[in-house]
Amino acid sequence: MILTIAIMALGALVLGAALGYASIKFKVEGDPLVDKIEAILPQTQCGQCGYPGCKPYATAISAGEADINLCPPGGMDGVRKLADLLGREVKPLEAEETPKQVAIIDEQTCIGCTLCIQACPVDAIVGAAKQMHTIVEPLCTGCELCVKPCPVECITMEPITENLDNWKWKYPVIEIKRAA
Amino acid sequence: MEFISTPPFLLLERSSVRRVMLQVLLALLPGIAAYVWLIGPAIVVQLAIATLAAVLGEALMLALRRKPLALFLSDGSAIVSAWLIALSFPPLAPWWLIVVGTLLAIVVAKHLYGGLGQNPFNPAMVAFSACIVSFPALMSQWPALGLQLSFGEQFQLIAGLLPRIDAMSGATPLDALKTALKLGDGQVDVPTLLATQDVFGHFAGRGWEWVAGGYLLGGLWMWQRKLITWHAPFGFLAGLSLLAAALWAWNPQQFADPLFHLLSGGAMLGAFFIVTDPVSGCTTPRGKLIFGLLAGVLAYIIRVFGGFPDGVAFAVLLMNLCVPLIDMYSQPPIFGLKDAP
Amino acid sequence: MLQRLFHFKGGVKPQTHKAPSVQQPIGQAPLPARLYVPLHQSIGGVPNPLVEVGEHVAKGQLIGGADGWLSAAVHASTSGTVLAIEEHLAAHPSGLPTLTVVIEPDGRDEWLARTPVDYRALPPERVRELLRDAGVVGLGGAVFPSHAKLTAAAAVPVDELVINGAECEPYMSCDDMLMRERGEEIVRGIAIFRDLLAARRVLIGIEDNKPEAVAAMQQAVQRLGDDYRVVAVPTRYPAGGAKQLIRVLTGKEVPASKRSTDLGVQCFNVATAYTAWRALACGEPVISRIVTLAGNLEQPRNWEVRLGTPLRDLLALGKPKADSSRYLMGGPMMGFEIPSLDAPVVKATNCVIAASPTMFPPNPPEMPCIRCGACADVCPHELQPFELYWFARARNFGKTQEYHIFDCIECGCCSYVCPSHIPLVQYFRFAKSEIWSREREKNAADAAKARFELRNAREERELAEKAERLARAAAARAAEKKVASVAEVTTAAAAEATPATAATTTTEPAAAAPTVDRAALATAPEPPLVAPAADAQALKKATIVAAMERARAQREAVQPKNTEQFSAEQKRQLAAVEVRRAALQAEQAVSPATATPERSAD
Amino acid sequence: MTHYLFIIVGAVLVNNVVLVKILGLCPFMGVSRKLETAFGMGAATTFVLTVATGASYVIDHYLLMPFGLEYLRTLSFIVTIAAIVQMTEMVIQKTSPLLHQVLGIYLPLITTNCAVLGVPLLNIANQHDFVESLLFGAGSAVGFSLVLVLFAGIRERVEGADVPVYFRGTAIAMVTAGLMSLAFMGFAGLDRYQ
Repeated sequence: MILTIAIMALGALVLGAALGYASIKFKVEGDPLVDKIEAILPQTQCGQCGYPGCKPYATAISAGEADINLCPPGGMDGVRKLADLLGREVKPLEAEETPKQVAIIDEQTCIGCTLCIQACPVDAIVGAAKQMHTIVEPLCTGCELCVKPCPVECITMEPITENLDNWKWKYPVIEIKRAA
Repeated sequence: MEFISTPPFLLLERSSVRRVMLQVLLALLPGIAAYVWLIGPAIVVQLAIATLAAVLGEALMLALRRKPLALFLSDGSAIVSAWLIALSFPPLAPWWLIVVGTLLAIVVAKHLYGGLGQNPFNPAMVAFSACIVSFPALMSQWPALGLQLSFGEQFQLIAGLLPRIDAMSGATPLDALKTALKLGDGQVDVPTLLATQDVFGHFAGRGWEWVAGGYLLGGLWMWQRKLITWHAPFGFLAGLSLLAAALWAWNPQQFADPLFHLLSGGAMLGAFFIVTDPVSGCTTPRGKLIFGLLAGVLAYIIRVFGGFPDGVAFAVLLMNLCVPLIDMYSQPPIFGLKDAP
Repeated sequence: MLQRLFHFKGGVKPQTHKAPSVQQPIGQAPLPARLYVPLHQSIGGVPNPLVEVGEHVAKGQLIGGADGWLSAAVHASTSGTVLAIEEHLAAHPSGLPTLTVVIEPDGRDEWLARTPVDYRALPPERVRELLRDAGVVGLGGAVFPSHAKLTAAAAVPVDELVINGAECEPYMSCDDMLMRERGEEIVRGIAIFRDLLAARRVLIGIEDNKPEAVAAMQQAVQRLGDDYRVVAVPTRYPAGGAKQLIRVLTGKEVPASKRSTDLGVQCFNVATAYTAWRALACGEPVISRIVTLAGNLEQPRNWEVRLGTPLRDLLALGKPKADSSRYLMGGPMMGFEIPSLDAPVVKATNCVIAASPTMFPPNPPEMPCIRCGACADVCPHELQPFELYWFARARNFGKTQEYHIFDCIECGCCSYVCPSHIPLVQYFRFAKSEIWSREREKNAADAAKARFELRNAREERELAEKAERLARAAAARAAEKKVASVAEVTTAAAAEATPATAATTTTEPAAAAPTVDRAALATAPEPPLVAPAADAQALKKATIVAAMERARAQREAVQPKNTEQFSAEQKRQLAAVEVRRAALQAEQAVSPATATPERSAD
Repeated sequence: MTHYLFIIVGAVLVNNVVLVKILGLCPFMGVSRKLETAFGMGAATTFVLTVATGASYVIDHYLLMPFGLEYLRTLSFIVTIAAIVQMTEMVIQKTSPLLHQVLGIYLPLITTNCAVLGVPLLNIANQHDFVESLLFGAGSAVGFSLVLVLFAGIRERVEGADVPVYFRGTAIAMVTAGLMSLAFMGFAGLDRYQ
């Protein structure tokens, strides 16, 4: 009996020592996974995931604190890529997936309060105090963060219209319900 | 439920999946004719049973998956699979065996993967392998030589109305050779066996050698019609015969000659109708050659050293497994990038 | 004189149907009631409109100036009045509108003063500029600005200049007729290209089903005493693809990843050579082109058509038969269905085909791919279309790129032979535009990230500065009370704040002018802080400076940020907004009563 | 010599650890979605399995058997394997972060890969000596990697197929694994040929 315990203890000791040595010898700093996750996120910085920006969300995913289906701007595509990267199951998106939009300021109603300028995470709104503000369309990520602060509700979200520059060839087959 | 909606290209050459499949069926006819002539008309019954089962199975799956029935039923691919199954099964196998095999092929091997064009495994070979593993006895009962049964009796045998008697069935030439060698325990040698036993003809199994010749004829016709390329059949026959020749040259007492192997079992049927299956086979020229070659080698190894009478089906399935990898690594260089490493 | 011909793999031989449209010479299409000249008719930048609504323009007058180097100008096709500059249906498969100058012809068709030049007397850069401003682009259908193709690679001399008269698409015969009738001008135009590229040999490739064109070109070359070779190449679609023709004539293969000049070869269409000659030697910019009218028509024929002519007017010339239901722009292999006949003729319009259900029966239903490899056999770029299809269908775009989807020239051979009738090219176009759009999204995301980080850094810096200001104010107050011991404490606090400022300014090299001078301001009053006991006056000064800085920061807080890196286009947009804003403000100044209730909401 | 050959052929093909012995299905299903990961996983498992068979032989013969502690086999093998996997993970993370990333959570999973435990136990059941054990271990590992890579190739292709909705994902993967197993039955009898 004692012999058994001794032998098992010896084994545990040897293995433990080896592991301890290895953990010192092969210590790795940092977490390159965060960058990879962040590269997939759409960088809208919208906070819809509940984290203040894409980087914090990426960190949370990497740490296993957040699920991968919290990013509506990234859409199902983003979820699929994250699932691929992390080897997790694909889950349906938490929120509704919306088409890409941009914010439009109604320049007639804008009173120039600068609140939206402060809210915009990517500096896509220009204007000065007591002057009308305008959203620089190509820079707008459609995060909707500017909509709430506006005291006169002059900001609306509008889907991006199709033009010759962003027009895409469609998938050549569509599903149609057939009676047969 | 998928259906084309956008009007795309406008000029079309006159070719279609149905024409391809019909030509394959046509190419099988010489082999079938020899089969009926030399082995017995029972094969026609089996072909009918298999065709019926395949069409019903296909229709069932299409209906379940809500695909346009008429379009896919008329493509003929299920009938090709059915005929290949009937031709590879023993001609007097009970009807339910053929039905089980065919349904397995159509439902599991084909439609679970999405139907026409999407199955990674050859449906006919899945059917054969599954049945020989599950019903080894029934699958090795081939009509005994010189068995004179009327068409009616053969039909009754297939339908299970007549009891199966051992005297009615024998082994295939390949099996006979293998068993004799094993039983002989070094006492017998191949040349004497081939010369003395009834079951062997001029080159290989009596009768069967001409059926194989029929398949060869059909295959050459398909090649001439550019339905198939030479790569896969050549690779297969080369792999099989080269290995056979090497062992035969090394020890002619223990190993049969290459011609025997080429004309025995499913070699010819496999070479021209199975390994040329574009869906489950390789697609690049180099890939086809490798696919055929390795399938030939594996078929020989399994039929000579393994536990089953013939190895073509398993060899093809094993090579089906390797297809994605072979295709991936045998991509031909593209226009303008031929010098690139 | 025997030219060795090379072979390209694949290709198909559809029926050519060219004979009906070459029975009559090229006709001059009449002036339509309205011309719709789109500003964007070539690859590259969108030309800026240079005319205003109501302005009278002369034939050949510049109405759209080239935007940047890779762009080509657009001109008025006749004299008349600009009715509008508006969004009008484009000659594009999407059926989407594009910015178009609408001209009402005055019927006089008066040229702007034409100034012929002798290109040999001009420096090559000037010649390229002239070509760009004359709107010379590849008329084979790709509409790539020609001047941009006329620079030889630095290290590789141009061995061969290939002139493309192969015209392999069925039905199309515009180049054929051009060669027959205006061979001499083509040959003169080729000389411009040859001289600019310093090409050693010139090879004119024409498919051997056009013997008249071959003969005409040979005669023209002989008459002008040039040493160009006119080569009849075997008729096989797509022998008229630039890369295939280069392969056939020179044996060189140009992959998608390289420019042809890197291999010492360049290729131009015969019609492009013709327009280049007209542009330089006659001073006539590209305002018209030859268009084949073919298909289900009473009178198939080639017409010289002014750019901007609505397709409806053009088709009327060919008298479509009653059962014509669809119309194609381009050939039947690579062309597209015209969404509406209101679209105008543009530089890319080489052929318009009327189609009836009997001529082009509706496509049989698509069957699954059986991997038969017929498409791989005919692919002139030796791709594996069925693999591309498999992955494009599954939306696995990474894999399609591994299988070289961008080497696909969309020639349509694969779709043509597919026994399953799969519209393969459609799938490849779909995959390509998905990949492009993803790239755009990725770039946008990267830009957004950069701007977000810039903003975060700025906010941090502002916080740090605020802390510093508070510390400094405390220090000032302390100094005023003349308590030396307290000053020591504030020094410590300031020392804490200062490195933070320094850190934020250094971590952000992109920060431009305002940051720099703010940083300078922040660091300037440091010495008195370090030596607080030195002088009370200096401290007083520091307080004033701090107050000024505070006011400044407040002002700056509402100033546009991050605007330094805007692209020209974005700046233009901003300028437009400023104009709007000024107008709005003026409006508000006029009626302050309306503005006041709005303000009250503040 | 032929004896060793038969052991290897038997371990790789005839008695393939996944398809015939049905061991190690977890990583077989889990890490076979992509070819690259399958290659990585195959390499890691090959290494761990070979080392583990050697180590367990040593432990069994020089630690457990002399003291009559055979009943502690499973326990001590598990502990040893866990330690080896842990070490491997650390070393890979340090030396090849890329491979580490590719293997992701599946590297620690080797610990619970029953093939890694099963093969040493089979070794003992078959009374293999040290060399035979190593060969059997390596052969099993190669067999595992082989079918894993083949399976990943097929799965990558089947992913693009129009599989009926109810069979998408793991279901069709299981069917595929079954058909692979069927194909591998063709090798039956090869290791008994005289």
